[in-house]
Amino acid sequence: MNVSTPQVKLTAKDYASDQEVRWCPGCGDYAILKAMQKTLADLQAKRENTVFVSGIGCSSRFPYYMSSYGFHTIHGRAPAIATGVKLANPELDVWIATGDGDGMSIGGNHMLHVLRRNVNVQILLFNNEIYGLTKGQYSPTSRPGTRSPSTPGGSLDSPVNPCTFALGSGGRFVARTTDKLMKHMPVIFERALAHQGASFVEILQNCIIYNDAVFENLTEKDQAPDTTIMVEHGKPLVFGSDGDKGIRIKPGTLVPEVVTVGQDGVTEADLLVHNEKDATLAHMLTTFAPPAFPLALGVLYCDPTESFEERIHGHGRVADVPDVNLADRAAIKADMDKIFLRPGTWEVK
Amino acid sequence: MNVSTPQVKLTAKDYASDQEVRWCPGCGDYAILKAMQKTLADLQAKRENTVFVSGIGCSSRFPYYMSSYGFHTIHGRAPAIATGVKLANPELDVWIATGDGDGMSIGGNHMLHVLRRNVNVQILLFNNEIYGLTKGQYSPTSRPGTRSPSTPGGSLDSPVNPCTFALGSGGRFVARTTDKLMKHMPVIFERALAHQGASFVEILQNCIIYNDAVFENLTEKDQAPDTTIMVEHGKPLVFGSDGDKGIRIKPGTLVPEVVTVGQDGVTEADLLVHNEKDATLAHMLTTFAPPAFPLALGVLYCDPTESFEERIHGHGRVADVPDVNLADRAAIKADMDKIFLRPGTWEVK
Amino acid sequence: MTAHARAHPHPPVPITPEVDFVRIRFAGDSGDGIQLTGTRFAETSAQFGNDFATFPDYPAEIRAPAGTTYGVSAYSINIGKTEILTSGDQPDVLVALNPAALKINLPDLRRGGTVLVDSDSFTAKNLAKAGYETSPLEDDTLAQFTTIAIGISSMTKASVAHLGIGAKDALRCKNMWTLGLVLWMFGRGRQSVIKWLNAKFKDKPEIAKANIAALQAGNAFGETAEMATELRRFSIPPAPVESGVYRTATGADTLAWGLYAGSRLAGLKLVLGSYPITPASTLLHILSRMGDLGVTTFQAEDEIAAVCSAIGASYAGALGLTTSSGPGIALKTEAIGLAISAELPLVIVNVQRGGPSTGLPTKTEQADLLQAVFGRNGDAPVVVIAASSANDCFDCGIEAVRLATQFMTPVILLTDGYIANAAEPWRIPDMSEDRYAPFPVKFRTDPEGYHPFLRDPETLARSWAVPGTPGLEHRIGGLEKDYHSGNVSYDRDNHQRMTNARVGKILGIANHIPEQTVDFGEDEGPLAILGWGSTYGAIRIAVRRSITGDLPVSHVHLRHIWPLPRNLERVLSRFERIIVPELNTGQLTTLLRSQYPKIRLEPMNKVNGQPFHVSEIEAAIIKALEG
Amino acid sequence: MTAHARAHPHPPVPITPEVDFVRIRFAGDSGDGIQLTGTRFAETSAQFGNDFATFPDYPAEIRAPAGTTYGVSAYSINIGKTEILTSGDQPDVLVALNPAALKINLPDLRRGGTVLVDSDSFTAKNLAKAGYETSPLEDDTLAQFTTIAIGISSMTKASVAHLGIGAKDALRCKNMWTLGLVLWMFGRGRQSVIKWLNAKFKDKPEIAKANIAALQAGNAFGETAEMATELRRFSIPPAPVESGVYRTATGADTLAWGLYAGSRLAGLKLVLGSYPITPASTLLHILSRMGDLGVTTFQAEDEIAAVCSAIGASYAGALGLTTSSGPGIALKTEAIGLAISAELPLVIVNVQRGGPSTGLPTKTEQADLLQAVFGRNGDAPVVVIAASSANDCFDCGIEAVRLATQFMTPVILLTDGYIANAAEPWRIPDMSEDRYAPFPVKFRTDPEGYHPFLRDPETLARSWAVPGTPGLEHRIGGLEKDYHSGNVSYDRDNHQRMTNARVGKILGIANHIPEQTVDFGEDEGPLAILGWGSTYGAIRIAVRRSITGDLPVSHVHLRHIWPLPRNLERVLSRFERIIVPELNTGQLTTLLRSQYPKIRLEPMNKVNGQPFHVSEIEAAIIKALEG
Ligand SMILES: Cc1ncc(C[n+]2csc(CCOP(=O)(O)OP(=O)(O)O)c2C)c(N)n1
Ligand SMILES: Cc1ncc(C[n+]2csc(CCOP(=O)(O)OP(=O)(O)O)c2C)c(N)n1
Ligand code: SF4
Ligand code: SF4
Ligand SMILES: [Mg+2]
Ligand SMILES: [Mg+2]
Repeated sequence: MNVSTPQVKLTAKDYASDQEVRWCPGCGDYAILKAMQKTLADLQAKRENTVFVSGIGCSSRFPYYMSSYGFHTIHGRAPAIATGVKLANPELDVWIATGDGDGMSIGGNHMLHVLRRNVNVQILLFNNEIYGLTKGQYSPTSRPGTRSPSTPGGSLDSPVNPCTFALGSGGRFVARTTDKLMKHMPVIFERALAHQGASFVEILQNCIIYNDAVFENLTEKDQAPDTTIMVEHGKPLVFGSDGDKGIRIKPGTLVPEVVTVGQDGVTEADLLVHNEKDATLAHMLTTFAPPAFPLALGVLYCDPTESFEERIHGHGRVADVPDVNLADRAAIKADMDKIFLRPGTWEVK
Repeated sequence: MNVSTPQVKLTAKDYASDQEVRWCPGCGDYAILKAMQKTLADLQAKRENTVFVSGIGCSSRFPYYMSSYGFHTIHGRAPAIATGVKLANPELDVWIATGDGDGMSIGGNHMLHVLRRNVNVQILLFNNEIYGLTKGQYSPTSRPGTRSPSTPGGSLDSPVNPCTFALGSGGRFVARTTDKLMKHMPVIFERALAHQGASFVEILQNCIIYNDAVFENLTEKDQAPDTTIMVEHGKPLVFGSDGDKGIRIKPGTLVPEVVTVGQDGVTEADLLVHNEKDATLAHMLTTFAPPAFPLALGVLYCDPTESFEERIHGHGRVADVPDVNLADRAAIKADMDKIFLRPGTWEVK
Repeated sequence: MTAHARAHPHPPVPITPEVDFVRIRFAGDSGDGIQLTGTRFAETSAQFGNDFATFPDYPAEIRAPAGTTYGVSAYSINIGKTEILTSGDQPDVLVALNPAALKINLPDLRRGGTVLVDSDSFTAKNLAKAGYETSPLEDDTLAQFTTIAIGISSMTKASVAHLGIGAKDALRCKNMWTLGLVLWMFGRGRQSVIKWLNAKFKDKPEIAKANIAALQAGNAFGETAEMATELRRFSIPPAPVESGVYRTATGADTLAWGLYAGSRLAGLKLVLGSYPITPASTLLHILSRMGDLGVTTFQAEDEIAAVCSAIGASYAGALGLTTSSGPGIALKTEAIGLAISAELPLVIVNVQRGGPSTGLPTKTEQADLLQAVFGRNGDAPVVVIAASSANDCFDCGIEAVRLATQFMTPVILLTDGYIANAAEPWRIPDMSEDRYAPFPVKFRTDPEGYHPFLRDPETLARSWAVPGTPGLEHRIGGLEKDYHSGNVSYDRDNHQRMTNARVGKILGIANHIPEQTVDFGEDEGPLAILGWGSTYGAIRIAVRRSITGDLPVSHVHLRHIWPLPRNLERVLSRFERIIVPELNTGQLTTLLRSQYPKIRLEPMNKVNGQPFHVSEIEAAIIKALEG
Repeated sequence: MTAHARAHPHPPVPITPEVDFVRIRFAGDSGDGIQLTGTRFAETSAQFGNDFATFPDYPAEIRAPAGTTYGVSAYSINIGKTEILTSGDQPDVLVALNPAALKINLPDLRRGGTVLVDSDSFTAKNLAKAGYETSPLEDDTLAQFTTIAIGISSMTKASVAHLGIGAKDALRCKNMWTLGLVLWMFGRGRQSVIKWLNAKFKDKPEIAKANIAALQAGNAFGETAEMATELRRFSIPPAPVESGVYRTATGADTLAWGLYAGSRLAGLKLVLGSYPITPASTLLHILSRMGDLGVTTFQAEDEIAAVCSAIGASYAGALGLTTSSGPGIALKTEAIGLAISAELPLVIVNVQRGGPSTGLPTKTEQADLLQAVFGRNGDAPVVVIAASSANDCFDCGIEAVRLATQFMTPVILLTDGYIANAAEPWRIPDMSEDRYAPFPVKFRTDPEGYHPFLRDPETLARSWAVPGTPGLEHRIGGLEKDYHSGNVSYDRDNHQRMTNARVGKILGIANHIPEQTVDFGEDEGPLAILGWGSTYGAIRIAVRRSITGDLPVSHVHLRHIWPLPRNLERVLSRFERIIVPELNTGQLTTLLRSQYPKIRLEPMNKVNGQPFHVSEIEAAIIKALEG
C-alpha cells in the first residue's frame, strides 16, 4: 500500500484530475468518485504510485477523473491489463474500475482468473444492473423481466450474483456497498486496499437514466434498515429498523432464517455471528436478498493468503532485473553468455 | 430428451463412429467415451437428434468418436456454439465435451453464462488438471506447485474448483465423477440429460502422459473409500472403508467435520443428510478435499428451474418460423408488409 | 438514393441552395430533444413530398453536463425538390438552442445563412461554459449571417402556462416551440407532428397537450411576429418522385428488414447473436422487436459468444447473423475463421465507426475494409459487400443472405455509423416483384453417397445437412478436412486442394453477382469517381452537378468488394483518371492496386469522423479536369 | 544460414548429394523416440563440423495408437561439407522403424536411396495398420532402392539382455541401437551421445546403461556385419566454417534469446504474457526457464489476457511481449489496436502454422502476412518483420524490441513452425560487438511541459512516462486523444491529425531500417527470386546452385514487411522478372502490388504444410530463364 505522511497534506480535491466529469447529472458514479477521493486523502495515498485501470462503460471513465495514473483500456480486459501492470511493478497500488457489463459480461473470464490467482489489486464493480454507455441494454446482473432495447418483452435469463461469483472463483476478499453509503464506501475501500491479494467490491450504483431506482428499496432511508444487513466481523447478524431482527441457522440444518430477538424465545445468543473467514457463511450471505432475507453489505469474506506477486517474487522465481535503464554492456554480455554457453557448445578454430 | 424405443435396439457400439480413436493408449478419455456410448444405448437415444459440441483439446476430440452429429469447434467456445444450436433447434440433445483448459481457462466466461442462462445442455468437463493436447502445460485446475513446461519451477496460482465455480455461476445441476467409475458415469450422464437446463458434470480424468496418477489417491480401490464420499439425495453423508465415517455440522456453527459413527456418542442421526436442493450444502460439498475431507462424488446439486429455451419459447417471445424451407411468396409478402406498413407511411400517386 | 427507391432513375439534381434545396441543422444540448425535433421535421418534409437526407450527430457521452460544448447534439436535414442524397455540406439555417450549440456549429454555416437562437439561453454561465468571452449576440461574431434571436424559453413557458405543469416539464417543450416556428418558415403543416405527439404521450395526456400548445405557439409566432417576412423565405416544392407507398427509414431499419427478408426468401429461421456496441446496437434493438415474426435475438456475453452462437445456429440449420462494429468484429476474427473452415453460412454486419481501438464510437469512418478482406489467419477468404445508403441496405441485406446460403460461406456486410443513423424517404418494396424471388435452401436429406464436404460442381458449395436428419450424422470442425470424405486430414496434397477449393469458391462468386455498371455519366472518359459505401450520395450529387456544368466525369460505385465484379478492371480501364474518395487512409485504393496493378488510382482521403461534402468532391473533379 | 552466423559470407553451395551432403530421415512411431534420435544425430554432426539443417515433422495427436500412419513421427536432417540451409528435398537415407513409417515416407525417398528397416516390426498386424496388403519387404515396393532389413528390435533386446531390465524398457532402446548403426555409417563417434545419455538419465542409471549398450551394439553391428561395405558409404567432411564457439539451436531458442537480448539492450524488464498454442508454446517454455535472468513469464487464461497483460506490463515500464500462432493472434486483434492507439511498445510474435481456423497445427505455412499488415479495425498501422531462419531469429528478436521501444509501437514478428522447430548450428554472437550496442529507453521524468502524447520530432514517438514517476500522473486510453494535450478529443481536425501521425510514424520507420540489399547474385538482371521468412534457405540454395550453373538469377529476401525498405521498389525495378515463392496463396505479392503497381511480380505458391524444396525453386528458375 502506497501510503505515507507527506510534507503537505493532500485533500480529497488533490485526487481529482483537471478533466470535467462527464457522467449524467444525478448518476451514482459521482458519489463513488467522491468516496474514492476521500479514501485516498484519508490515507494520504501517493498519487504517483496509484493506478486506476478500467475497461469500457460509463463507470470505466473513472480513471479520467482521478489525478493518479490511469488507463482506460478496452471492454472487459481491465483485470488482465492490471495483472500485467503488477507483473511489471508489484509496488504500485492498482485499482480496477469496472461495470456489470464490463466485468461480468465480456470480462467474466478475466474476473475469474484475477480472483483465483489472487493478484494484489482492488476491483470495484459498479453494478447498475444495466449497460449505461451503450444506452440501456440489459446486463447479466439485470433482474429477470428487465425491459430494455434488446429485451423489449423483458429479459429472460437469470442474473449472475457478482459476490457469489467472486467467491465461486476463489476470491479471498468479497465486499458489498452502495453509492448511497458515503461513510461506508471509504471504509470498504480502505479494507480492500489493505487486503493483500485480489479484493472484490460490488457497489450497487444507480443509473438514473436507464435503470433508475432499481435499488431504491435497498438504499432509501426508510426501507434500508429492513431490507439490508450490515455485517461486521465478530458481531451477530442483526438488522431491522428496531434492531431486533437477526439471522440464525435452523438448528440441525444449514438453512438460515430470519428471527426476531425476544420473540419465540429467541435471544441474541442464538444469532449467527459474522466470521469473515467462513466461506460457507460468506456464500450464504452473498445470496441473501429481499424479500426473504436482507441484502448483506460490508465485508462478507476476507481470508487472506499469499498474493500472486508475493508468490512470484517471494519464491525467487523471477530474479530482479539487472541494470534496468542502464544497459551495462559488460553485464549484458555476461548474462547472455550464461544462456549461450550452457552445455552443448563446440569451438571451431 | 430424445429417447425412444426404436424398431431395432441399438447397442453401445452403434454409438461409435467409424473414426479410429486417437488418444494415447491408457488415456482416461477412453473410459468416458465408453460410458457415454453405454449411456446412450441404455436410453436408446436417437443419434440424429444428439449433438456433441466441443472446443479444442484432447478431450474435445470426443465428438469425432460418436456416431451422432458432432462439431469440433474452437478453443473455449463450445458453450456459446451449443447455445446457438439450441436457439435454432431446442429439440436437439446437446452435449458439450470440454477440458479444464478449454472450459475453465479460455472458456471460463462462456461457462459462466451458459450456466447462468440455464441453457438446456449437458456439459462434460474432462478435468485432467493439465493441458494435454499442447503437451503438458499446467492448467487453471492444476495443483499449486505443478511442474510443467511453462512452470518449470512449479505453478504458483491457486486452482479454480470447477464445481464451486459452476455453483457460483448459478448452475442448477452440478455433479462429479471419475473416469474409473464405469458404473457411476452412466448414472450421472443420465441424470444430466434428464435435467432440464444446464447440467455441469466434472469428470476427473487421468492423463497418463502429462499428469499421470494425480487422482490416484481418489480412484485406487484401496484408498478411494477413505478419500471420497458418494453422495445420494436423502441419504446421510457416510463414507470410509468400514462405512463408519460421516460428515456432520459442528453444532451451532456452519462448520463441517468428519466424525466416526459409534465414537464419542455420534450416531447416524447426527450426520448431515444430502439434499440436492440445498445450495449451501452443495457449496460446502464442492470444496471438500482430502486430507481434511473426502472428495464428494455424485450429484452435488440439482434444483431445476425453467430452462432458457423454455423461457424463450414458452413465453411466446419468439414465434415459430413461418414456412421454413418453403418460402411461400405470398406469406413472405404479407409478413414483410406487416413490418413496412406500420404507422408513418404515405403514398405518392 | 439508389435507383431502386425511386423508379425514376435520375430525378433532377440539386444545384442552387434555397431554390432546389434547403439545409437546416438543429443543435442544442443533449437534453434538449434535438434528435427528436429533427426526426419530426424530416417526417413532415417526407409527407409533404420533398426528397431529403439526414445526419444525426450526437455526443459520445450519454448525457454530458448541460451547456458544455461536448454535450452538444445536432441533427442536420437537407430537403429538396430534387434528388437529395446527403445532409448537405453547409447548413443554410442553423437553429442553436444554447451558446455551446452555436459555438460548435457556426463554423459550418454557409456565409449569409440564417441563425435562429434562443436568446434566453445566452446567460453568463452558459456563455462561459461554451467558451465565449462576450456574447456572440452582442459582438460581431454573427456579422455575416442573418440572426434571429428569440426568447424561445420564455415564450415556451408562457405558451404552456395555462396547463399548470411544472417548470421543468414546461421548458422541455422548447423543442416543439422551435419546431412550430420552423414548420411555419417552410410552410409546412403541423398535423403529423400533433398525431405523433398524441401517440407518443398517450399515457401522459398533459405532456402531449403541453407539447402541442408549444408547437402551436411557435407556429403562431411566425404568423404574427413582426419579422415575419424576413423569416418566411423557404419554399421548396415537392420532388418529382415515383408513385408508391413511402416511409422514412434509417439504414439500421432497412438493413434489419433486408436481413429478415433474406432469411425468409431462403426459407430459414433468422437467429441473431449480438453484443451491444455503438453504432451497431440499433440493429439488435430493431430485430429484438421482431420476435413476433419468428426472429430470435440473443444478447450474448461478448462478441465471441455472439458470433459463435450465430455459427451454432447456422450449424443447426438456421441463418446465423451477427452484428457489431470495428472492435467487436476484431474479436470475432477467430470464429469467422471457423465458419470459413466449416463452410457454414453466416452473415456478419460491421457498422463501421472511427478507429483505431475504441476510437470515436459515434463518428463515421470506412476504415475496416482491409480488415474485412484480409484480416484473418491463414488463407481465409470471405465474401465482402458494402451498402451505399439507407435505401441500399435493404437489398444488401438480401444479397448477403443469398450469397451466404448459396455458397455456404460467411459474408461480411459493411455499413457505417452514417448510414445506420441517417434517415431517408424509402419507397416500400413490393415483395411480389421478381427481384425478390425466393432462393430457398435445400438441406441435404439423402444419405446415399453423402459426406459433409461434398460440393456442388457449379457453386463449389458443400452440402448442408442439419442435425435432426436421420442417416446423415457426421462430424465437422476447424481442422483440415479430406476433400473426399470430409474427415480430418493431415495429408499434404489434400490441404493444397482444399485451400484451392476455398479460395476458388469465393473467387467463383464473381460469376454469380452483377457486372459492374457506371452509376452515372458516360462509360468512358477523362475522369471517374470511384466510391464504395456511404460516400455514394456525396459522389453522386457532385458528379451529377458537374455533368450539368458540362464536365466529363462519371461515377462508379462498388457494392461487391470481394470478390470484385469480374468486369471491374475493364470498366475502370476506360477512364483516363480515377479518383477514389474514402473515409480512411486509402484502403480501397490499396485493395484495387493489389488486384489491378495496371489501373492508376488517385486516393482522396479524409478521416475526421464526418462524411464527405459534395463540394469537396466537386472541387476535386474541377481540379482534376483543369489540371 | 545468414551471413551473421558464419562470418564467411558465402561458403560453398551444395551441389551433389552424397558428395557435398547427405539427407537422412528417421521415421517411426511417435513412441519410438524419433525426435530424440534425430536431435542426437544433429548434435553429433555439428560437433564433427558439418553444416546442417533439420526438419522435425511430428503428428498432431499427442500419441496416436501405435503402428498407425497418422502416428508416424519423422526427423529429417541434412548434413554437408557446404552451406546447408534446408533439410533437403528428398532423403538419401530413410530409417523406418515400422511399416507405417515406411508407407508415409517412402514416396519422398530419392530413387536409388537407402532404406533401413526394422524387419521385426513388419508383422501382419503392423502391415495391416499401415495399409500394406503384402509386405513391402517381399514384393517389389523397394525395387528402386537399396534395402537393408535388420531385426533391430530383437538385436536391441539381445544387446541389453544382460542388464535384466523389463521388456518394455529394453525395446525402448531401439532408437539408440539404430543411432549407433547410423553413426557408424557416417563414421561418427558416440562420445557425445553417451555423455548426453548419462546426463539425461542420471537418476536412472540402469536406463542410461541400457541405452548405451544398445548404442554400442548398433555400432558394433555396423563394424562386424557382413553388409558392412555396402552400408558405410557416407563420408561428408567438415564444412569450412568460420571460427568461433557454436551450439545447435532451433528458431524458438534463438528467438527467445534475441528477445531477451533486446530487452536487455533497451534496459527493460521482459514480461511475457502468453497462452500455449502449437507451434508457439516452445517460446513460452524457453522463456519460462529464464526467470533467473529476470524474465517474467505469465501463462494467461487466454490469448486476450496474454496480450493485455503484456500491454499492462509495457504501460508500467517493462517490455511487454506476447507469443502465439494464427488463431491466437486473431484473438489478440482488438487489444493490439489498443496498443496502437495508446502508442505503447509491444512485441507480438506469430509462429505461423497451417490455416485457416485450427487448420494444421503442426504444419508450417506463411499465410498470416496480410493479417499482420492489415488485420485490424480502423487505420491501425503496426510494424511487421519476418525472420528467415533459426539464425536470423536472434537478430530479429533484437530488431523487434528496438523498433517497439524507439517508436513506441507494437511490432509483429512473424516466424513459422518450420523455423521454430528446425535446428541449425549457430555461432554464438559476441555481445560486445558494436552491432549489439545498447539502445536504452529513456523514460520521461521531467514534469515541465509534459503531456503523454508529446512526440519526438524525429521519430514521432510519444514520450514514455511510467507509473511511479512523481509529477507525471496522466490518463491514457483507446479513445482518440488530443494532439496537443493527450486528453480525450472528439474534434474533427484532431482525429485527422492523429491518424496522419500514427500512419506517418510507422511509414517514417523506413528511414530507420536498413536499405534492401540483394542477398546473392547481381543487382540487376533478367530474374530475381523474392522471398520472405522461412523460404530463405531453399531460395538461397536454389539461386546459388543456379548461378554455379551460370544462370543469371538473384535472390532478394525481405525482413522488413511493414514499412517496406525505402529503396525496395528501386531494387526490384532492376530485374526483368521477379518470382515470389510463398507458402500461401500469394500474400506478399498482394501486398507489394498494392504498393508498387509498376513492379511485375509472379507468384509461386504452395500450401501443403511443407517447406519449399530447393528443386522446386530451381525448376522455376530454369523455366523462367528458358521461357
Ligand atoms: C469490444 C467491445 N464491445 C462492446 C463495446 C460497447 N460497450 C461499451 S460499454 C458497454 C457496456 C457497459 O456496461 P457496464 O460495464 O455495465 O458499464 P456502465 O456503462 O453501466 O457503467 C458496451 C457493451 C465496446 N466498447 N467494445
Ligand atoms: C485460440 C487457441 N488458443 C490455444 C490453442 C491451443 N490449445 C489447444 S487445446 C489447449 C488446451 C487443452 O487443454 P484442455 O482443455 O485441458 O484439454 P486436454 O487436452 O487436457 O483434454 C490449448 C491451449 C488453440 N487451439 N486455440
Ligand atoms: S447512463 Fe447511467 S450509468 Fe451512465 S453516466 Fe448516465 S446515469 Fe450514470
Ligand atoms: S495427452 Fe493425456 S489427455 Fe491427451 S490423449 Fe494423451 S493421455 Fe489423454
Ligand atoms: Mg452497468
Ligand atoms: Mg486438460
